[in-house]
Amino acid sequence: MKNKWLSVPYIVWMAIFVVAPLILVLIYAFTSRSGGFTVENFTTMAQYVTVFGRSFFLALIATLVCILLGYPLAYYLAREGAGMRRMATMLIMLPMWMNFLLRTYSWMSILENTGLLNTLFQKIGLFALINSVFGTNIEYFHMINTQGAIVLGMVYNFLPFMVLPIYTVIDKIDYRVIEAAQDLGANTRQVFRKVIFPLSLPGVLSGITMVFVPAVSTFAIPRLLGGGMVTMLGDLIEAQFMGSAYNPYLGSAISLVMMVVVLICMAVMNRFGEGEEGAVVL
Amino acid sequence: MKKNGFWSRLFMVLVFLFLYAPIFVLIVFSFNATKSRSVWAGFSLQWYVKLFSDEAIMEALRTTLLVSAAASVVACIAGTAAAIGIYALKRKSRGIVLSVNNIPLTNADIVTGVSLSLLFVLAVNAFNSTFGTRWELGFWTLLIAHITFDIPYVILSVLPKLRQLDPNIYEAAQDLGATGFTAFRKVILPDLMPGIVNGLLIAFTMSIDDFVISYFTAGSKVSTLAMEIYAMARRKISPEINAISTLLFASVLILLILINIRQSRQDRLAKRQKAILATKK
Amino acid sequence: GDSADKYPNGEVNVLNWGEYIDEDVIPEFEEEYGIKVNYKVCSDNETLYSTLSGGGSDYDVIVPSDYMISRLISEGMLEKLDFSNIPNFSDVDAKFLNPAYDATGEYSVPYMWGTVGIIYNTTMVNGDITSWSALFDKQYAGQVLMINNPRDAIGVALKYLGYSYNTTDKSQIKEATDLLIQQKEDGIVQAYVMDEIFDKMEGGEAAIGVYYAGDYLTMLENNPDLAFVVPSEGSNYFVDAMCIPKGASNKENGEKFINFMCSTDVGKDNCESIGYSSPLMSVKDALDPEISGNPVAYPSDEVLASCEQFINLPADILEFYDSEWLRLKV
Amino acid sequence: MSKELIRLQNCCMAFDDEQVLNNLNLYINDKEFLTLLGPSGCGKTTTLRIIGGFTTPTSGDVFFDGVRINAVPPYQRQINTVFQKYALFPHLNVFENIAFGLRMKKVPDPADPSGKRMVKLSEDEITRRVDEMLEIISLKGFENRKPDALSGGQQQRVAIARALVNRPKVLLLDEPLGALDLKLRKDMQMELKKIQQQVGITFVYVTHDQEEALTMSDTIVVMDKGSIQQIGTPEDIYNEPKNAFVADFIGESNIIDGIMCADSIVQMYGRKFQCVDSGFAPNEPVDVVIRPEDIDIVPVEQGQLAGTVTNVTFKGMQYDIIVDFRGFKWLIQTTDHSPVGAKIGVKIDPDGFHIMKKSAYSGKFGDYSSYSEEYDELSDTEEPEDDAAEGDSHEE
Amino acid sequence: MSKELIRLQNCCMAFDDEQVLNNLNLYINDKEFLTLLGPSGCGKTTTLRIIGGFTTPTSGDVFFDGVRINAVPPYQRQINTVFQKYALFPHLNVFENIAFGLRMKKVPDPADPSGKRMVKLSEDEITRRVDEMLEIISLKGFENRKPDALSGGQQQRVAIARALVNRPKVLLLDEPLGALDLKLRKDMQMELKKIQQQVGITFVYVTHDQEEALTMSDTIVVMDKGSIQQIGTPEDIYNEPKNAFVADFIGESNIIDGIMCADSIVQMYGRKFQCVDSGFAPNEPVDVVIRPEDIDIVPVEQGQLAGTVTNVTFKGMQYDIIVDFRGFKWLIQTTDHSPVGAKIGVKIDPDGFHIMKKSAYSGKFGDYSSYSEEYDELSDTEEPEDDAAEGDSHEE
Ligand SMILES: Nc1ncnc2c1ncn2[C@@H]1O[C@H](COP(=O)(O)OP(=O)(O)OP(=O)(O)O)[C@@H](O)[C@H]1O
Ligand SMILES: Nc1ncnc2c1ncn2[C@@H]1O[C@H](COP(=O)(O)OP(=O)(O)OP(=O)(O)O)[C@@H](O)[C@H]1O
Ligand SMILES: [Mg+2]
Ligand SMILES: [Mg+2]
Repeated sequence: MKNKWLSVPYIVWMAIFVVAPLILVLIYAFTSRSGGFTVENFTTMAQYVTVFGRSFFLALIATLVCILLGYPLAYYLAREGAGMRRMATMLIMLPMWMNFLLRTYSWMSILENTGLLNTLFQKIGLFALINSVFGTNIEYFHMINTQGAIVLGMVYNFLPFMVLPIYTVIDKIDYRVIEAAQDLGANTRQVFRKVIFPLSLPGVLSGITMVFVPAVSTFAIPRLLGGGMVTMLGDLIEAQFMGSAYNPYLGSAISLVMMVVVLICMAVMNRFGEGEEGAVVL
Repeated sequence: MKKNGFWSRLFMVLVFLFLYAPIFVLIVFSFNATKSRSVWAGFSLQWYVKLFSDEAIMEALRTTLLVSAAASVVACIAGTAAAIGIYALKRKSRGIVLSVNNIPLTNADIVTGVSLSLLFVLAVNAFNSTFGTRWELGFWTLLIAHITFDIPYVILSVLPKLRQLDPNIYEAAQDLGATGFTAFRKVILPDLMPGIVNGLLIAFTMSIDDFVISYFTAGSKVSTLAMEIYAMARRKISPEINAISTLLFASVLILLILINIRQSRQDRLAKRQKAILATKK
Repeated sequence: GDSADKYPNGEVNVLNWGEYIDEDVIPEFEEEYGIKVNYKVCSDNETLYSTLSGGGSDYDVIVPSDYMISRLISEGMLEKLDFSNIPNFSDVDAKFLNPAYDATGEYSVPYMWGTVGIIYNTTMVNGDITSWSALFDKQYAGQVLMINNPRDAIGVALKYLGYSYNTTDKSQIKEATDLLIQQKEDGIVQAYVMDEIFDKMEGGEAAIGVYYAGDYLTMLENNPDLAFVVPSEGSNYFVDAMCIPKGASNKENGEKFINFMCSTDVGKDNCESIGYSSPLMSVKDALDPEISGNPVAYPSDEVLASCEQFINLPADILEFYDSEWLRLKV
Repeated sequence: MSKELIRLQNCCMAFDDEQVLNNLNLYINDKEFLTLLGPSGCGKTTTLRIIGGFTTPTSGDVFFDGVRINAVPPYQRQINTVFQKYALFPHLNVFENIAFGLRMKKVPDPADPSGKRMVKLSEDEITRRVDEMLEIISLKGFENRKPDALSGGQQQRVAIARALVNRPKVLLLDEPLGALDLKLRKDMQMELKKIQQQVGITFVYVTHDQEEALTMSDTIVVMDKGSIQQIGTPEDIYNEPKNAFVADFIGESNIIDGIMCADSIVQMYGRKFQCVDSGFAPNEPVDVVIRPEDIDIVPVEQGQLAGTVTNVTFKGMQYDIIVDFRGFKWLIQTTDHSPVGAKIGVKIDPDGFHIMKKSAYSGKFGDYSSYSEEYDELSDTEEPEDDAAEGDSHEE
Repeated sequence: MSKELIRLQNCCMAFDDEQVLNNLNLYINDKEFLTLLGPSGCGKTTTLRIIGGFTTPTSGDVFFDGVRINAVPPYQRQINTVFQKYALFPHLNVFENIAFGLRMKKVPDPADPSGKRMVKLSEDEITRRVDEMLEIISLKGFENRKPDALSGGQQQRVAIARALVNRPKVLLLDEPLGALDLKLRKDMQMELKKIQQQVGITFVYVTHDQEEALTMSDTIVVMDKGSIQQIGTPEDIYNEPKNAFVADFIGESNIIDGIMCADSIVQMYGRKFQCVDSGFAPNEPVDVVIRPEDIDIVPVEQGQLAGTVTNVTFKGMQYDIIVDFRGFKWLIQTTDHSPVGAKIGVKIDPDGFHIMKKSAYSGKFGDYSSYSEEYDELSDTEEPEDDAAEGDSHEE
């Protein structure tokens, strides 16, 4: 069953449709509108520093929230019985079958000033209560079109990508290893800190990658939940290719820089992750 | 491990509530009598009825299903073959191929989409100017893009199965008189099947859910459901979209429940057989 | 097989704005001419421009706005029309012939026209609004929807400041942008929107918005509390015209489609459906007098006189617009 | 070796409806090497898990040093475990695996006169003790390897060190050698026994390998179906099995139906034999166990019984000879070769007969049993070897 | 049993640069039960794979029934294999696993007079033959089980049936019992031997368990490091090992440096003993093998040598006694108990000495070897058990 040649077509395919496009991005990034070599695309990017900063910041927050929600969820899931576990993993996958734009759009209905949540608060008399206590005159909470809403959208959309890898890793942990730790004097908290958590780190790391990367590059979420008030990297790139500021060269340059920064982040994190493993030991 | 207590259960319920609240809203308003997405005006099936006469949505649905199905099936076959090939490679070259394989997975969708669109536009323009044709981005480029990002998922779910494979099984089949390909078909393939099916499912799901890559590679003629939704979201999403999504969602839900039921029944059967085995000893 | 039987005369690829046509007229055309219509929408002129210049797309009919038409003409991206295939062109009101954006009149056939103004919810504002100043009024913090494209948004500020929509004075543009930034920082803007405005205004999510008169009429059907005004400082008056991009594969079918769109019945259906104003004389006559007499749809010449049309600007000014816009959005 | 350390009293265990342990009563002495022996699924692991505190018995009590510990969690018991497949921490290297328990430990602060403040062990102390263990298990120089870079035998030693370094009172070992191959297993048996005597602690050892149990233990507990069948020294168990199950499980044996005519006189096949057992009722039916190596082959005229050799297998150290006494097959192990077909006599010393009371196991066990129905079957087959195989029909 | 069926001639095999088989010459007769025996990694599986056709030797020829078959693919050889871990098809049930080979088969169409057209076996025929096999392996009623719902022993039998149903001329078995536990392994040994004799085909059997090899084989091939060390019947191999490696690998043995003074006279420890071997040069240094069970314990005054008992282990059938003859440790196996510390004499019959020429293995093997350096080491340790463990130092 040693059919090495079977890999050849796919390697060719990857060369054409994975590697070549990225090389094109690289070339475009150093090309001017007139077609010559230039680094101007990178110098003009200086004005986008805030966009870069904001995107990475929001993605980071979203990733953190995903860990905070996703890790306990994955952990608790792994402790459930087999039937429950299977159902729960299914429930985590299932939303993906409803287009993410639509689900995000649905958040608009929920978060708007006149949306479902505010209506609910209104109905239960929350605003009346607040107004009477604080003497304010609130009619709604302002939730939509804020950075918070964008983070919420990211967390909502990418949470499953955090939960699933962590769950998979925790689920694979040999229960005897946990018993061994108890046997050696570790109480429940120590078992978690010294055994379960370090063993689940690979899952956390891949979860972080799977949340952070799409979060930093999203453009649909800020557009739907941010109301055009917040520009993010994805918007910027999209605008260069599909939007008002048509300039694929600049777009390529931005993509390239984003890719490189993400790669660096991931590399640092992986290194840090390994160090973390050592640190947990000590 | 200890079982979950009240608070951890509550936490799980709340997270699931968070995940399902928008879906619930969406489904409810697909039955709304008016177009409003926040005011309930009574129950109605009108959007479900209208849906089937809405050419654009039906067309987008067809495109979506067609692209997803075609891409995942092609990716499934190609990915399985590729996985077998990669598995046979030497350690070092396997490492290189696998890291390239990972690029579409870890790269931002938008970069994948943008880079592919650059390639397609360049290729189409070059082709047209050489041969005087009038090709353009469309179904084929969309399909290629989908296949490209689907294959890695298939490979990643088939490779572990290959690793688990008892290397002697293939030889055993040959030993019993099966020639190379027959041995593969009768023995290896059925063993890889769970991985392949899993890969197919993931690929199909990813294709269905994809928006960004399609958006950049579909050109102007075709659009997927996701693109249609994005275009609509600028103004107002027709509840017809809610309706079609509800239908899709419900069919997948039913499918999964059926699979789940079958699975647990099989589990129970296997458990019983094992128990019988244990008592016999 | 199937589609060839049904559509013996090929196809035509149309790119239009969202909800900018009566959806029933497309099958009508397909049936009558045996031509398949691939109908797509796009959100703004800039997207249209990037779609066209990106290559890889193939449209036969597009409906850009005035200033974009002149840009496309100057960049050689449009085909000259064969007016012998568009006999209905004769119905076009003379005041739309040989416009500034297409001085020779060889490239475009006007489709709809209208004004930009303030749409507001009478239950959510104090009294009538007559001036752009309402957009910068802190009492409407969080209630204002601004239009999400550089020329319209900055243009509004320019007009409020008393400058021209088509100014090439960078300092004026900068002043206008600063005003918008102030507006954003004051929390007056709820969101920058395009077609999203329908939903938000109809739903009472926002009190004030800047958008097109024709769209206001559509919204009004769903929310009778809405009002429209062309501010006293004057506003933008636009024309969207049908053109054929360079190298279109089905030019003749495109011209048939344009001609079809200029027929009285179709024009009337479109007008009634989308609320914009038609440049076709027979259509205005055929319309319900309640509509044709409505000053929102067919404003008085006086109001029109206070309005400016966009014209294409020099490249450096356009780039300046982009970077100023970015300054606002970043 | 005489102080009682652990006591299981009337322990029962059930999973779902399945009774896994039936009323177990077991005393384990300090510094003893006690082995739980029994076929797969008999409840050995379960017993061990109860002692270790990983499960609580459905009913019954567990005492440690006289204190009832049913509710004490594993991490508070002075008991450590070597798990069946080692269960090493995959993310920690050898050093850290061994140090794990020490890092969990708190000891009274030597600096605090009241002796109440508890502190962690110092890093020096930990290093010293781990190094000491590494010495004992001869794995110096492997400190930084991760478990998956160790061979099976090395992993096994790390698992032992990880448990021993905590100086537990009791070490539980669940088939620690099960995954090793024969040669390595034999070496490790000796090593384990050596370690136990060196550190002087109680070992509770689980195996299903009789030879291992015999070689290593002070006390063997033979279990079957959740019940203890016999407790005793290896010699007791081998020489005086309490029932047919034990007799068969420990070594090969001929088990024959007999009747106790009187003290020291047993009757089989209608003939009377001298034996050394007594205390049975007159004419009580019994099972008679005769070990294959206790049977001497003698010339026919000198034998107590005369039979025909039907099969001879060379086993290296000895020959396995199957002798047919008019339909009853016996297994005899001897260093002298007798050809197939030879007529021979056999002689058994009085202490070669082991008399057991009839039990539920009677007639079900024994490598070569004495039922004549089987004889009929056997006579159908032509090959002499078949007898050996078919005689093994207790399997079904 | 005399016709030659398979011949490996000058077979060499190398992976990368590693020589795995060195010039192997091996003849296998029809209906023979031949066992390849050797330590892990010695090339047993590789030899089997060459016979089965899964690999081709780097050089040398393979003949089957006189025909060179180096290039014949596995699926065209009349040879079937039972793989080390069974390699059952996990997705097929027992019936389909067994039927697999039959479904692959094509036979001349009986309806075609020219006999040229080939057809598949009929479903009836397949069912009949599979049922027959199920009968043989006593797994009737298990047809529909998937392999993972079978116990180890059952899986093993299915693997054998799957191979046998094709009626091969030769069955290759690669450690078929390696994964089974002791008791089951013993039962299966008998069963396998029975099946071989029943169906009357050639078995080529691989194991690293000496006892298994001795019990089952007609011929044993002892291998080490890719070379054949000895070929012979079990008795030959056990009683007349060619070198220290074979002596040690087959059973436990005391291997002592000696000198052949003359035919039938060997000198060890400066004393002369009567033996039965001859054909050595005068005063040729030799290795003397004495099997532990060939040594009789006698009162000191009657013994050829006198020593002290240092350790006794009960093994059920016998005691393992370690005796110290002024620093030289011997292992003795006997059924009689001698207490630790007792002074005893030992007596060895002339045929208890096995004289071997010196070889590359001399001095490296033997459970209890005769080097006095070891004595120094041994004397450092206090525990008598240590001797046993440390004495095993040939391992390093
Ligand atoms: N968690 C559990 N749930 C249900 N049944 C169990 C559980 N653990 C053990 N059993 C059952 O209890 C019985 C005894 O199991 P145990 O593990 O103690 O056997 P064992 O003697 O250790 O066997 P082995 O030699 O195979 O390890 C078995 O029949 C087993 O199926
Ligand atoms: N495909 C291979 N590539 C490289 N070396 C191999 C390969 N197969 C076997 N070897 C090497 O050949 C030698 C002999 O291997 P083989 O499998 O024949 O041993 P074995 O006697 O069957 O051992 P075991 O008892 O462990 O199964 C070993 O050193 C092994 O490492
Ligand atoms: Mg167990
Ligand atoms: Mg092998």
